[in-house]
Amino acid sequence: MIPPDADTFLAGDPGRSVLLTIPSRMEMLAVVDGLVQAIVSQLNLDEDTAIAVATSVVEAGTNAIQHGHGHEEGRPVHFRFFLGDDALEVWVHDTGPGFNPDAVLAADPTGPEDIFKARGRGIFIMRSLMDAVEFELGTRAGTTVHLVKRLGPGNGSSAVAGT
Amino acid sequence: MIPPDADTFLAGDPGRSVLLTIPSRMEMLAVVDGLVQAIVSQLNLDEDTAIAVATSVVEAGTNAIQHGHGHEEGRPVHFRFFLGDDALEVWVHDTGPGFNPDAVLAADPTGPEDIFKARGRGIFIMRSLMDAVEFELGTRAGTTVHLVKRLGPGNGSSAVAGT
Amino acid sequence: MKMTRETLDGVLVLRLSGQLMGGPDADAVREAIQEALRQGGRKILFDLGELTWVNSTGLGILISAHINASNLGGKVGLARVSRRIESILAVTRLDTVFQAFADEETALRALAS
Amino acid sequence: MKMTRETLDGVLVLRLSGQLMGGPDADAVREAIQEALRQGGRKILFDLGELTWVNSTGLGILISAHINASNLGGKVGLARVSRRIESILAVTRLDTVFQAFADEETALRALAS
Ligand SMILES: Nc1ncnc2c1ncn2[C@@H]1O[C@H](COP(=O)(O)OP(=O)(O)O)[C@@H](O)[C@H]1O
Ligand SMILES: Nc1ncnc2c1ncn2[C@@H]1O[C@H](COP(=O)(O)OP(=O)(O)O)[C@@H](O)[C@H]1O
Repeated sequence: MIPPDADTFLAGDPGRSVLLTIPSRMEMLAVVDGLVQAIVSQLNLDEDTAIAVATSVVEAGTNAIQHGHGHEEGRPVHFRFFLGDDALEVWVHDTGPGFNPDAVLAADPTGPEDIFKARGRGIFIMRSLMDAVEFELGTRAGTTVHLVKRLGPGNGSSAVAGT
Repeated sequence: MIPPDADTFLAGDPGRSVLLTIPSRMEMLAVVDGLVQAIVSQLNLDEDTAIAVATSVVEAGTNAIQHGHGHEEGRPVHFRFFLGDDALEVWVHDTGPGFNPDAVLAADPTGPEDIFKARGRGIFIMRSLMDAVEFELGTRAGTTVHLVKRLGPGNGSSAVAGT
Repeated sequence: MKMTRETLDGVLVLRLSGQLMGGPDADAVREAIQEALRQGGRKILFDLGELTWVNSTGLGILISAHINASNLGGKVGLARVSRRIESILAVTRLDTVFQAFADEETALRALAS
Repeated sequence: MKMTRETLDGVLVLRLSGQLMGGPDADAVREAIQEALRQGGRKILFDLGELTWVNSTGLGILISAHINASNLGGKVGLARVSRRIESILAVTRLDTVFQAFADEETALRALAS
């Protein structure tokens, strides 16, 4: 995902896309979470699904601010939410140096050696709570994490069902 | 305000700017409200100030969707929040036909003849609840409403004070 | 907006939740009220306790209800008005049009009399 | 994150509210715990009842507290863990590291024994 300008917005399904841009300040994650809460409530998602999405989006935002932008607050982090019928998808984009996800994906922070480490859980959490977690690196400057939560029956009806 | 691309974001004070883009669907106003709630809570604003800002942003969004875009859901409505030390400022932008605000500004929907009308209160509400309401028309396609709420003592401390 | 309805002591009680903002919301409310008025009902109570907010288009819905009921000699009351909704009613002076009650019981007693 | 502290039955009770997410939050908690440990305290209870969420950097704060206390033979408990916080603890298996209690009273009884 590239930074959210009007063209990007219109290129997707604009009637179902919500974009958010925040400064790289950790406390802005509470603002992101507020938006996610409103979106999942709008979609009538069940509580576990709502928690999974909110927790994962906050983790992706944490990494963007911390690893992507090194807490340089003037660097914007972009979120795009796609409210599909079958899935809620989120892209989190930073303009940082990127990284090689292979080593991270192989790690298991729940093992006896790693459980007492202070770090290294973010991507594991996203992968545990979401149906798909993909990293888009290299095509444009920066890192994009693409999160997918499939919406089954019981997870609200159509995303466009309205109020 | 032009549509929020990365340049716009960086042109202001990016460490204090939050951008949101939604489809032109009325039920998305609940999503906007969720973001506003998170922002005012982040700024520790008192309840009356929080209500004034949320109510006014929802009114501006209502007009953008309804009058600006005629409920064509694919047309994005853009919100920019500027979290200043002395004021919370919001710009609400649509790409609609614009209008002449003079007649609207002269109207008083609380008079005995108008109080039973179903419409015509949006701008009056914004002007009653905010410290300043300005319309930016003509410089670019569309309408931008600029809302200003000054933050006095008791309205939270510095906007950047954090958690 | 979600709505449930019940008739209590001859008063049509409409309990709204979510946000009231025109469009489909208006149709649902208008339909419920038209039906009650056709059947001879004249008193309507909106319980707003679970409503987060109402915008100016939502206010239009409440006003239409008021006009339709008044034209037939009926009346409309509001119960459990939150601080946020109170604020938009006060600013628009619609607090002078709608009687507001702390809870449904108080409202039903007042409307029934 | 906001924090208040109190010592009850020899247990340092840290009541957190808002969101726990590293950075300045980490410093505040670490400082409170270091001070308690220096003064001979060995038992720490985090009351998370008013905490909306904790992210992975916030989990690091709780883990550091656990390690610092354990190294001195102390222990750390959690009280009033919401469903959202329970979920992140379960996924990371940190629910096997931290004892969780329904409320402060139950926690204080268990930690004091
Ligand atoms: N957006 C990102 N930009 C650059 N590096 C990243 C990004 N996200 C993750 N990483 C790298 O992957 C590692 C593992 O991330 P994660 O599992 O979230 O744990 P943690 O953030 O606690 O280290 C990070 O330490 C970092 O090196
Ligand atoms: N964003 C906008 N684009 C075009 N016209 C607008 C816009 N906002 C307001 N207007 C015009 O100003 C009028 C008054 O607006 P308002 O006070 O909000 O009341 P209402 O929306 O109920 O008519 C509208 O009827 C419309 O003609």
